Amino acid sequence: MPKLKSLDELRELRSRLKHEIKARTETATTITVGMGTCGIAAGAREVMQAFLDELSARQIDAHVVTTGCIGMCSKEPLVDIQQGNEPRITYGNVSPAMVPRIIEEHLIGGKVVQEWAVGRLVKEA
Amino acid sequence: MADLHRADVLVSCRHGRTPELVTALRDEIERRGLAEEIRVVETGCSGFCSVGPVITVRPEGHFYASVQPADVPELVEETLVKGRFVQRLAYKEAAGRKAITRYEDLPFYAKQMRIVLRNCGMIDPRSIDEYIAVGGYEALGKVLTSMTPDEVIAEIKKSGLRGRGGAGFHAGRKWEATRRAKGDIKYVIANGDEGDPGAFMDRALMEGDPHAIIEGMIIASYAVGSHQGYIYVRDEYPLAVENLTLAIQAAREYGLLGEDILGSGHSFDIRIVRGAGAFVCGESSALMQSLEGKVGEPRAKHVHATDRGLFDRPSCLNNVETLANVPQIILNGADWFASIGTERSKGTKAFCLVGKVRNPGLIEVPMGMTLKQIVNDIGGGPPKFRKVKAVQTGGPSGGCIPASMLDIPVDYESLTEAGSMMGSGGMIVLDDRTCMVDISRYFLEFLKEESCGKCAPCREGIKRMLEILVAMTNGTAKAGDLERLETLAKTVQTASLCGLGKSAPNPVLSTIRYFREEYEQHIKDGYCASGACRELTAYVIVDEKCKGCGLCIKVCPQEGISGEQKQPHYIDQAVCIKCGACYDVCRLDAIKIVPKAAVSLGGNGGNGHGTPAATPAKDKPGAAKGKA
Amino acid sequence: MAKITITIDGKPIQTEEGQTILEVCRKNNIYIPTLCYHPVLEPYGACRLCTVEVTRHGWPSLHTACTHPAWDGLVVRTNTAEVRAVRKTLMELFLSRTPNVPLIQEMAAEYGVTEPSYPVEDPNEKCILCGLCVRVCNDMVKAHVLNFSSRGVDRKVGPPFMEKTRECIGCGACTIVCPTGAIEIVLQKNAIYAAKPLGPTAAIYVPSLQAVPRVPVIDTDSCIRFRQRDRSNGEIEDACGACQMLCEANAIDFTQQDEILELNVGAIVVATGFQMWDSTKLSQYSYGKSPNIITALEFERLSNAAGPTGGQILTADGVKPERVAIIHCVGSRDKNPNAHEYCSRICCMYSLKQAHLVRDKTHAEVYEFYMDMRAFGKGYEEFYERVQEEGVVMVRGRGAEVQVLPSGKLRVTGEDANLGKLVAVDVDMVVLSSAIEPPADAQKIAQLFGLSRTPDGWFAEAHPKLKPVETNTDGVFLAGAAQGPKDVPDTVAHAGAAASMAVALLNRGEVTISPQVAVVDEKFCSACKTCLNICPYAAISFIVEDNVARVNEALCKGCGTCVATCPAGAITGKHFTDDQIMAQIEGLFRVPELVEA
Amino acid sequence: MPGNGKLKLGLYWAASCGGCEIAVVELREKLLIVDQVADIVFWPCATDFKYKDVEAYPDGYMDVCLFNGAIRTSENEHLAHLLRKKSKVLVAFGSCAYEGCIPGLANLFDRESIFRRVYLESESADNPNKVVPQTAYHMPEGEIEIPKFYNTVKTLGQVTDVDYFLPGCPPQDPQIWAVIEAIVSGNLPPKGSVVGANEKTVCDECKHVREEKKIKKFYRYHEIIADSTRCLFDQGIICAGPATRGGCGALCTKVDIPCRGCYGPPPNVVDQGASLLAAVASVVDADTEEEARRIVSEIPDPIGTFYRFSLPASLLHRARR
Amino acid sequence: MSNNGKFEPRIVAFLCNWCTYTAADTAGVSRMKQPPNVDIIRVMCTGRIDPVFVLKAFAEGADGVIISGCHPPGDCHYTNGNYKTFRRMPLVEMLLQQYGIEPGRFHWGWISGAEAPKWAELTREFTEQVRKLGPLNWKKQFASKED
Repeated sequence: MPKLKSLDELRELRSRLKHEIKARTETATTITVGMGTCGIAAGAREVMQAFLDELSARQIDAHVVTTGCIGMCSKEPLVDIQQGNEPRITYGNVSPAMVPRIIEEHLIGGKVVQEWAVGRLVKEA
Repeated sequence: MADLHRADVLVSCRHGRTPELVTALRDEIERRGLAEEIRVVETGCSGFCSVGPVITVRPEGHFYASVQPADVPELVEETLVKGRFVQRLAYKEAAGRKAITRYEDLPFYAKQMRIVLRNCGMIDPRSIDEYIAVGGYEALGKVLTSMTPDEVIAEIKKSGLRGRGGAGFHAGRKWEATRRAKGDIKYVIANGDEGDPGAFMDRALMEGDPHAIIEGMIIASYAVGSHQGYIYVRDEYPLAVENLTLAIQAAREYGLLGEDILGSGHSFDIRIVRGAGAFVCGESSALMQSLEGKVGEPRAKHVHATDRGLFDRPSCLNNVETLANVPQIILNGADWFASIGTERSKGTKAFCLVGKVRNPGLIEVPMGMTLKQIVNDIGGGPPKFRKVKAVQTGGPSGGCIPASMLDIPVDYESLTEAGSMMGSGGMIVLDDRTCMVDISRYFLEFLKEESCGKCAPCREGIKRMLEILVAMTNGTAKAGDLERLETLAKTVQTASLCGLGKSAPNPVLSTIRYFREEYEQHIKDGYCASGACRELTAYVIVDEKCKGCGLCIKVCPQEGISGEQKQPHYIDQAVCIKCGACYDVCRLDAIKIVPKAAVSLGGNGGNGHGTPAATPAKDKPGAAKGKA
Repeated sequence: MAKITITIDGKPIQTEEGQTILEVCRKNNIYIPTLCYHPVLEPYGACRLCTVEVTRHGWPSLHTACTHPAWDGLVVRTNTAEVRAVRKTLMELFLSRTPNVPLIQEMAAEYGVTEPSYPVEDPNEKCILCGLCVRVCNDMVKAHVLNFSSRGVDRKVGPPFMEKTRECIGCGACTIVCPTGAIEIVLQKNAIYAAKPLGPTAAIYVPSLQAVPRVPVIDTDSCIRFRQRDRSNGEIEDACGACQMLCEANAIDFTQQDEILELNVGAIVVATGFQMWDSTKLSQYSYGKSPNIITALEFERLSNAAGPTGGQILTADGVKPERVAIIHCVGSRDKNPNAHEYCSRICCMYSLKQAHLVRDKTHAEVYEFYMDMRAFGKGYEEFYERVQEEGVVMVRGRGAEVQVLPSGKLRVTGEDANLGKLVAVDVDMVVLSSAIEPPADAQKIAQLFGLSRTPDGWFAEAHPKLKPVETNTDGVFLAGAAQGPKDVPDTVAHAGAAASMAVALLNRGEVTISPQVAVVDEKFCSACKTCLNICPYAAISFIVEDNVARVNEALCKGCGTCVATCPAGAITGKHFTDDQIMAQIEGLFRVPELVEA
Repeated sequence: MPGNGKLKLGLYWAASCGGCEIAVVELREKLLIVDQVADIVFWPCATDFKYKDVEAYPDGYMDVCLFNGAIRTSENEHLAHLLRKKSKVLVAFGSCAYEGCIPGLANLFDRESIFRRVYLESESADNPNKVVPQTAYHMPEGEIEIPKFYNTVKTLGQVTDVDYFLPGCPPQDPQIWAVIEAIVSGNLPPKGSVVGANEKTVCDECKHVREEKKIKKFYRYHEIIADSTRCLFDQGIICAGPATRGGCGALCTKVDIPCRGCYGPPPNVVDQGASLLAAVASVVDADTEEEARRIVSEIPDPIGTFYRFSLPASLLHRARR
Repeated sequence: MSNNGKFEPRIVAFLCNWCTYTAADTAGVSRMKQPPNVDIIRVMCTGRIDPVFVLKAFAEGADGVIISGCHPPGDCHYTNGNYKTFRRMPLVEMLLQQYGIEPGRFHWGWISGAEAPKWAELTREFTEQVRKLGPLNWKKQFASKED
């Protein structure tokens, strides 16, 4: 690791490093992947992996969390996206291919991909 | 680390079985092929000793307590794979029986304000990257690039930061004195000796967040104009030495230590020096003697270390906790720091809350919080059936504050007024089973061993005080011993050369001040109400109260208790070793502590009609029989 | 040095900066008790006895005076109740630690502490761990032998691992500074005091009260600075130096060397005095076999007020003798080859004086064994009478033998001529009035100044009656006992004469040289240079211009050696010429035949 | 023949080696001058004069008689007396006449031991009948007489009074010539004095540089190679120069040979041997008697070394008989 | 020179003024017993004694010669006059021996001013010694014309 010559180099390093411990830092968006046994069977793991790769490629800080089976087995694999205190949007039958678009439009664009959304959960006050 | 981990499992406790737990976790994750996504991080101690080893899963925030290696498969399966919380491993608040799942909701941490211990339990102490990731060395960068040394000193003075070692000397004023002292070679010294029995916050800090101390030292060196620093670590802290060494090497590699730090032209390097197990070396001038390779003996006090300290050169010595505060003050500004704490004691203080309290552990609270809040809200109050008798702060140099005064705020002035002192931060909760005379004897025993022996009042005085106290605890004390003890303590306090000698009498004087009658009881009646002084104590069973439930028989290590079911039981005095196990376990208050003299050997001692002085009633919520 | 004012016990004192409170008090003789302080050693602050109340900017607090600097404006009170209380407790602690040390008992009594108030662990413990010995051994003597070991209550003083070490040079500095006498010096060969029991007690001492000049001298054999410098061949340069530190006139200069002065003088007065005859040479007096058999000179040292016993006459085990015997003519008036035949002249009178001293100081019985009482001087006889009246038993007979009895008593046997039978008496002390003899190096001195010696070894005066102070060599005079035994009055007279003769010689202006000088007849001298290095006075020198040798008449003493040496007969003496001597020889044999009987 | 105004010169050769006769001849052409001023009236070695001629001369007939050679036999003594009578000026010519010279060393022995050594014990002697010379012997032809062989060799001065002494073995021709000139011119120093030699010693004429004499060891001439610039005596070789009258021009030391003392003692010295001995011994570098004795004992034959030319003239004349 | 038939040797003694001459003087003053055979010639120092005096003495008819002065190495009044003596006299002894004079006739040594008895003793002893050797009478050898 070459010596840091200035404060800017330190700050540049910090921004890179911050990314790596993002799991422990506060972020606004949380992506929850249903990982019940049925979810896994339906390919939730691949979807999560796609999400992870996409997020790291685009240097986006977002938590990827797994959860148990919510019950809509038909729509597995299910992925919820919660941004700040926006309503929690759940996408159904998510496949790795769909991940880029979801991230593109929803996470970055801030617009829900209506055709794939299967549910909306508004947080009580 | 190229790829991105989805979740981090923080094992943040130095419990004995932690290494075993970490390997089990890593193996299981490996086996489940989750190594890419899940990372196991060994962090420093997070302070929650009573329920160690503890695990926190990020980002979910799940908090598991007392995790055994055997629980690992279930944990990995449920939480890491399926994302479900394992109820079994949740922390259960004793009183409310309600499991608390998230780290943030734990009452233990709720009331705390963790500035110095901020990273402890959060980051991997051996990785400089993680320290930088959470904002490490930003303060140093700010200081080196945008502040002059005088500005740094002014900031520290404005913050009101005072020495965390115990004396509470204003850090800013010390830095200023060192800066103004003549001499081109100056030293910055971090005191990590922490000799007090029962104190381990410096250890947790050095093991958990070494870089915070290093950053603090570099800022101090820039402020006072020093190019060489020493960290004096207690010999009994090998892991602290290891983590500090790794941190220093990493800092050097990153150009944050050594020549021309961050291109600022300021150069500073740090060497670690291990102590040799002498408590006296915690005192600044003795520490410097030890650094110079000499016998740890304090020097004359009128020579200020800031003028002529180590190797007779200006030296700025601060406790490691004081230095760890510096980066935060620089980052968040003096006003932020000054807003915390009381009018004259600013910022927070780390305490080792130990003794008779439900949740002992390492805590950091803002100055001014009352003892009661600390003991009850954070510590969870005394264990069942027990009542807080007093709180001992400041270790062997501190004193005891009786239960009646627990409302006093924790800051330098009020503790000193109460006859104790802030000290390094030891806070021992004592209950009715603790004998104040015995506590004083314990501390003096320690101090007699640790006195450097140089000056007569401390060497000879402590030994003689101890003799009197031992006489009190074994019933050979004579009338007037208490007054002799007091005058002797007064002389040791005034005439001794260094802090050790001057503060050694505090435990004795403060216990006499608040618990004089206990001393008189020991001398006149030869009776130790708490039963701690075994030579004075006898345990007898009160026939009327004893329902013959047999609980005491089970716990007696000597099998000295006999009696039929439902019949009043009987303690054989010849065999009884006065351990008090029966007394603790008996729900019916049927066992009484009586002066040994009142019990003739053999027989039940006249069915327990002890001498007056009511035995302390146990704080029992009714006689409900609880299942074991 | 900047001036400061410090008020001690209400009295404002003006003094220099850079001193400690204790130093200022000591200078103004304000009493502050100390145990671990010594003026030449770095203050250590171990005993805390010198605690005083110091008020600065209105804040009174207790500090140790020995370490605390005297700053300007300080208000010091040395005897407040609180200070006394601290000292009282400290003395209780010390007394309980070392109950049987007189100094501690004394100081404790000052504060009303008479009994140890805590259980005594070791009644004969003497060490109070004040560290004076450690500091003197390390900082001053630089032998680095003593130091503290272990910590806290187990702290003790001693050499490394408490074992004997060769590093200890036996200087005894630790025994001197130790306040409680916890360190004794076990006299071994390298201990300096072993060699000089009656010698000076310190390395720097005033030789005697009558010394001229009366200034202290340093005995480099026992002075630590020189011993350490030699022992470490220069490595340890500046050990000790305590005397230099304390000398206010800083008159001590360690670099002074013994110098050999070469003086061209006009006159020399040889006053080399005498030495005591070695009393072991006559075994019957068993000198050396008991410490209580001493010579008169040793008795003089004993009774000298500046002596080791301060003038008290004590036997070796420190008690006054009950019976003392004085034996005259030990080694004098004795044909034994180991002794001297002549009378040492001065012993009778000093023996009487010593008898009087013994009677006067110890009221002991005194037995004086003498052959003849030679009280020849003015008032001497009267003194002899007075001494007899004081009850000194006069035994007219030389003490024949002194035996050391198993009990340590000394049995003196001798013949009492008046009673006509042998007598013996057991005494506690025997004083031998030993003979005096020329000093050991008399022969070297004689050769140096061309002096000859009379049969008894004293230097020969030119003429016993007419020239008692002159010698055969012009310009060399004799003064005092060098010429023969003399007592003080005679010596003073004799020395006065010598001095005046010397001065007379110096003031004479020109000196008449002896006529007997040699002269070179330059007609016959052919520069063979045989004579050049013959002359002991280098009176003959070779004149290169004239190519002849020439005699310097002022230097020539007229011995004639060159006359006999010159092969060409070119050098003749003005007297004792060859012709004169040849004529004498011829004259001897021209005497007509002895007249037939 | 007399009466022609020329000096009448007589020379006689007593007990000597004859070197002095040759020395006269050394005058070479100056002999002619001599011949002009003087007539030889008696020179048995070179001319045929007989004793009876001399006895016939009137007393004081000869102006000068150069008598060389010591008195060994009665004949020598007889001639000495005769020539004394017959000559106005009798000159002891050469070391033998003046102080005894080499023949004088015989004084270490007496007649009897000499004859025994020469005629009986000598390795080459063939004298079965042990015949030694007798002063008188009966021959049929008549009585033969030979001069009596004295026990002690005497100098001329010891048998008769001598007017002048001309030292040297042999005297050097310039010195001889100087004497003759003096005689011819008549200005002679007072009777009895030594002529043809200097007042100072040989050292005065010697070129060797003299420094300090401190001798640790004596060397005989052949034992070391002497430094030719420094004085031989300084180097431990015994040189009689300092105790010998100068005048010979330091001939011997010029070729690094130590002087033997043939010109006799300097004016103030009575006994040349003793004076040389005193000088030699005094400069021995020894501070104890033993050391001194060890150094001086290396000198063999003290008389031969110190009295080589002057034994008969020495105080003791001869070794004890 | 014989009185009542016994041979009385004539002995010449050369004494140094400071030591042996003083001793001889003291011996005389103390009336010590000494033979009359010794005639004393005083010189300032034995260093002054020229070997020629010894030869002269014998030549004039002495039967024995004594030389005595201060003890070397340091008694000499002139520091090292006696050194020259002990350098010369061994050579004189060798010379006299060659001359045929018995060593017994020539004695040289040291007697300090304090040793008067030693001088008296020397005179008695030496006189007897020379008496045993008989007369030297050096001149007798040249008495007869003939030889």
